[in-house]
Amino acid sequence: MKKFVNKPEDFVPEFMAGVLAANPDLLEGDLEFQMVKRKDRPVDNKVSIVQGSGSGHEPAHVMAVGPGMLDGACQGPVFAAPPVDACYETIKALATPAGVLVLVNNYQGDRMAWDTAVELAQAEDIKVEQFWINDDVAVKDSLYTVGRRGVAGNFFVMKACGAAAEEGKSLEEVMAIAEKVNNNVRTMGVALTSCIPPAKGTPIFDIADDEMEVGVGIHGEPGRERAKITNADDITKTLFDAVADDLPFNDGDRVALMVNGLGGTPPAELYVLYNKAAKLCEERGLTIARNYVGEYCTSLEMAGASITMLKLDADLEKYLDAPAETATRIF
Amino acid sequence: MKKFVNKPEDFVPEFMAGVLAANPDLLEGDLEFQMVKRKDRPVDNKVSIVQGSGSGHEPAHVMAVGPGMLDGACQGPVFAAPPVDACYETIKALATPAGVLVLVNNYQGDRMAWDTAVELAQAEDIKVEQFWINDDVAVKDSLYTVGRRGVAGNFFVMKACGAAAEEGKSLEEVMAIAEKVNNNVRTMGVALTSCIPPAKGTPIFDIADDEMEVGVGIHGEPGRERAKITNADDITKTLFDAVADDLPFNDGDRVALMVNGLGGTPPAELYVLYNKAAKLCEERGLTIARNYVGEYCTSLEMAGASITMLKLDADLEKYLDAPAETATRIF
Amino acid sequence: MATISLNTIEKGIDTTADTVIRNESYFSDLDGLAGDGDFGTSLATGFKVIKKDLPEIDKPDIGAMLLKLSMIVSKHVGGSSGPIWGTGFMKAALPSKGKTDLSLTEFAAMIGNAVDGIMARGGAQLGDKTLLDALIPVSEKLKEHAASGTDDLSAVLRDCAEIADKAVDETRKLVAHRGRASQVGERSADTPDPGIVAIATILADWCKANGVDYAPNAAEVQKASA
Amino acid sequence: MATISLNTIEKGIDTTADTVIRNESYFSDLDGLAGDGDFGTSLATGFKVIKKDLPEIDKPDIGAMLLKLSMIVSKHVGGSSGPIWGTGFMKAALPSKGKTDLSLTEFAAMIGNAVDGIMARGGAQLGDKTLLDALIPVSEKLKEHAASGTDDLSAVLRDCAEIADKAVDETRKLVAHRGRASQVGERSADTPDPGIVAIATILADWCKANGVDYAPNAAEVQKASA
Ligand SMILES: Nc1ncnc2c1ncn2[C@@H]1O[C@H](COP(=O)(O)OP(=O)(O)O)[C@@H](O)[C@H]1O
Ligand SMILES: Nc1ncnc2c1ncn2[C@@H]1O[C@H](COP(=O)(O)OP(=O)(O)O)[C@@H](O)[C@H]1O
Ligand SMILES: [Mg+2]
Ligand SMILES: [Mg+2]
Ligand SMILES: [Mg+2]
Ligand SMILES: [Mg+2]
Repeated sequence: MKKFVNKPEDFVPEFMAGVLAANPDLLEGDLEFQMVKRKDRPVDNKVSIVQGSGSGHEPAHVMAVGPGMLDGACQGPVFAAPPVDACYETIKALATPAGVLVLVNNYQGDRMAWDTAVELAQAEDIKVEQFWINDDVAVKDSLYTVGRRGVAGNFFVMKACGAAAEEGKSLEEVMAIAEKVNNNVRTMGVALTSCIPPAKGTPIFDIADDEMEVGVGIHGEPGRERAKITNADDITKTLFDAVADDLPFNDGDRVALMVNGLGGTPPAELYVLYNKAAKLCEERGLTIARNYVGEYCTSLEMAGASITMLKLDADLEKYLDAPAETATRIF
Repeated sequence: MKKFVNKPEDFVPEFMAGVLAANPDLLEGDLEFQMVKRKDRPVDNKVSIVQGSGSGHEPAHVMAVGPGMLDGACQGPVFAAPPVDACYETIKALATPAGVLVLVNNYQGDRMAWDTAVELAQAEDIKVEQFWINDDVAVKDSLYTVGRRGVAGNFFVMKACGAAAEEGKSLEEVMAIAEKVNNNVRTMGVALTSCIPPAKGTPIFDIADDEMEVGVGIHGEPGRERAKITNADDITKTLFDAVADDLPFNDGDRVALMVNGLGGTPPAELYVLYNKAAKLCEERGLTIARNYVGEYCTSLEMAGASITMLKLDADLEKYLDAPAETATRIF
Repeated sequence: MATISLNTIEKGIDTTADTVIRNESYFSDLDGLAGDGDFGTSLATGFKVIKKDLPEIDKPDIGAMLLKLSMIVSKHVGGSSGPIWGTGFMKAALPSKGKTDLSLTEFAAMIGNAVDGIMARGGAQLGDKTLLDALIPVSEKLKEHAASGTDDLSAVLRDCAEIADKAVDETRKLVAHRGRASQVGERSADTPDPGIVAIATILADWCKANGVDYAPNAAEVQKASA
Repeated sequence: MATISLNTIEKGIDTTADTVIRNESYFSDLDGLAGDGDFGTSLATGFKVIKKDLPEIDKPDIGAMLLKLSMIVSKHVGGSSGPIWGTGFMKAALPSKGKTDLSLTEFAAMIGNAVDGIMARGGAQLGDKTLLDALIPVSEKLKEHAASGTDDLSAVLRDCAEIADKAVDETRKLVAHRGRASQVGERSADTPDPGIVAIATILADWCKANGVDYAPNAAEVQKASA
């Protein structure tokens, strides 16, 4: 197994301990519940934004905690939903009179866990609501899911809600923003290789040397088709068209464009994809108001990428521009 | 080839076009010379910091251009030094009365190219000096090199010199800072897999499923030994001890600690390594004043990581803390 | 009229814990045939805590006891079973709040509420090859008996055990549509659903514990019941 | 006393361009034996520009002409050869600045300066199996002849061609320590160094162009010279 791992069962708590150790001023955590939170939150007059899902998608989710983003997050084992009690404790730890908004990626396991935790918390009079993110255009329904999957578009929901909450918006207002982003964001990904969950020790799917999985899910779920690998421009066009046609995005729209690496693809290749995607935007008369190239939602060490596009209005653009800070940083 | 590539010979210009397209406000470039520079530089009263080396190490080098970091950079083909004229044109484009400092990673090809370019520029009365970075403790001398290699420690030299130049320091002063950082920074890396240069189309070295190359160079050069893969903690200790013993770092020192991914290793694994490295710092009585976990100097899609440690003084700490901005960003 | 007391329910939970703990590896083996092989371990982890804590926890009424059990299950049971069983206990707790005795009608309503909650939680329907294929007919049968006004709780329990037992074989040929077993698609046909086996075994063991004579038919339930 | 004019040097450069362009693929093939196979192409790319531009460029003096050639080489030649040959021309340019004729002593000093520059640039020494194993003895021989006060430039050229030619076979068994060929270590033994072959071939071709009778010995130089 070509991975840096100690005991597979310690992989998640150890990487989380690393995240906490690397951000002592920003974060604190409770590793019993695989939970991380902003050290300076909750505060009474601000809606808390939380999230939690399987591990292996870093920087989503615990590494997206910070000012202007998430107030807290918890992780499950690799590719498995967090246990209900982790979700419940995370809600409780971030509970404020202004309320808690849980942003849930639309997978059955995550939904069940958060659903249960939200009800438990509500039974204790904690003000909490949840919102389901489903930006993946690849498949309408698939293994693991109930409707479309939530993938890298997740970042934009967190960013906008984080900024709105920071501005003092109410729980209902922040939920409305989550819904607006989710309605206007679309993603599709492609995998060139599989990945190896530490506890499994073997690839989660087989793929030939000249093949790619178009529309892959972030846990390796099958997508639209298994195809021969073509060149970077053709692949970009396939992903981009699937995304751009789905909403659809129209001539004159201002957009945010993301090229997200799935974990094993190096920076230079992502910029080759961005170079083509930017041209495709121009061809459709779309103005890129803001762009994102890097790793936002990975699938362990899978080689591959996804393209996400968000249709903007003045409000959303303002929220994307707002300052934010997370465990992931350069300097 | 599990890569996003069009024609292999277009790989470098296309990714650079992507970097420019993604940073229209920050950067401008001249792709004839595979060169990128800050849009707002040079200015008369500031020393320009430039760098250039082979491609495949992104974000080094062109993606490290920005306020508080490099003023300009040029790239060669994948893993090959930039041509002399690219180096020369980069110096010329950033020339200022305050001078240009070229930070050269210590490889024979890079040294020869920059050496020649610097002499050509000096012959035209451009004020320019160069400094050779050699932080890799793995081998004293190796294939491709003349003395120790320059690897991820490069980041700290750029950061400190960038901040010092921004502060208005003279060319001589900035060079002294480069030297101080270089004297106090050490790195060692490990590779779990090889990587595939697009033009070559095959791995640059063979490595068995249960093997790792300890002390690998960023072009896949052999290191200290070919060993069986052990667990993350043991690997971290091997790298860390090699780094910490070399200077040596002493009880009570304040340090900057970097865990750098080589391209194919996902974020979670880097934090597993950081978690252990932070403990090893504590055991040695080293205080981590600032930390860095992510991709700073890659080797295409190689799975692997390196550990870099810089011994700090008040001056260097101030320079690391100073604001900076590059093509690589999160938001 | 016959009522079901807090104490009876507490004893039923204790019996359930024995059943689950005893079958830890067998239930996981069954899950391994088409799923990810964690069902037995996940459930047993939670019920070991229940077995230990049950005597000590505050039991002012049935609802309070079940809510506490719901918290234990949610906290300690992983996979789909955590939310599913946790929800079952939580939804059972609501209508039994403040009560220490339940009429059969009230008991049937409590089970019905748990079943509705599980359906809402996981989106599964009758025929999706989940434990609901046992629980839904059991719940219907309870309502039927309650409507009939019967006092023969032993007969009611026997009927329920029989219905759940039948579900094991009736659903064997189906393809799973929920949970990890759904990922292997057709490969899940011809294997029994471990959730259904668990419900049938629990009911068979309740019969035994209450002196009700019932011999299970499904091979897996025979093997799993004490 | 015999002098070497700007015009002679210009013709020598032109002959060199012909040699390099004609051997584009052969020199690359030789580099491919132990190196990365780009030597012929890299060098030819630069000398094609020189061949084309040489008649037109300003030639106020030898130094100015060589500096211009240095710029062309630096701009158009990749790999190690760019800095090495570019440096050679640049360092040759400095002592010949402002001069249109060179005495043999001045010519030898010019070549010596170029050789020193190449050594400083790439860090290679005699015996590292690079073109310096031809250039260093050639440079020494030139100084020797200059010291002797000879007027027989034909004999001097013949001597130089012979020394470079010998270097091909004398270094064949060595292991390369510089450039890409050094990466294959022992594998580079038993292959000729393409840089040495190039220098020897250029000198053999200069003999021919200047009517000096010299028949090369090394197989590769025989093959490469016109
Ligand atoms: N959505 C669902 N609704 C109701 N029961 C379900 C659902 N999904 C799975 N189950 C039941 O849970 C059992 C498996 O539990 P477990 O192994 O803990 O879950 P997982 O499938 O996540 O590994 C199945 O045998 C089935 O009876
Ligand atoms: N450091 C050096 N100093 C002098 N000559 C060198 C050096 N390195 C290589 N050479 C010469 O250059 C030739 C190879 O040139 P080229 O193929 O362009 O370079 P590279 O080795 O970078 O591919 C070698 O045959 C050798 O004669
Ligand atoms: Mg299971
Ligand atoms: Mg499971
Ligand atoms: Mg070569
Ligand atoms: Mg070369």
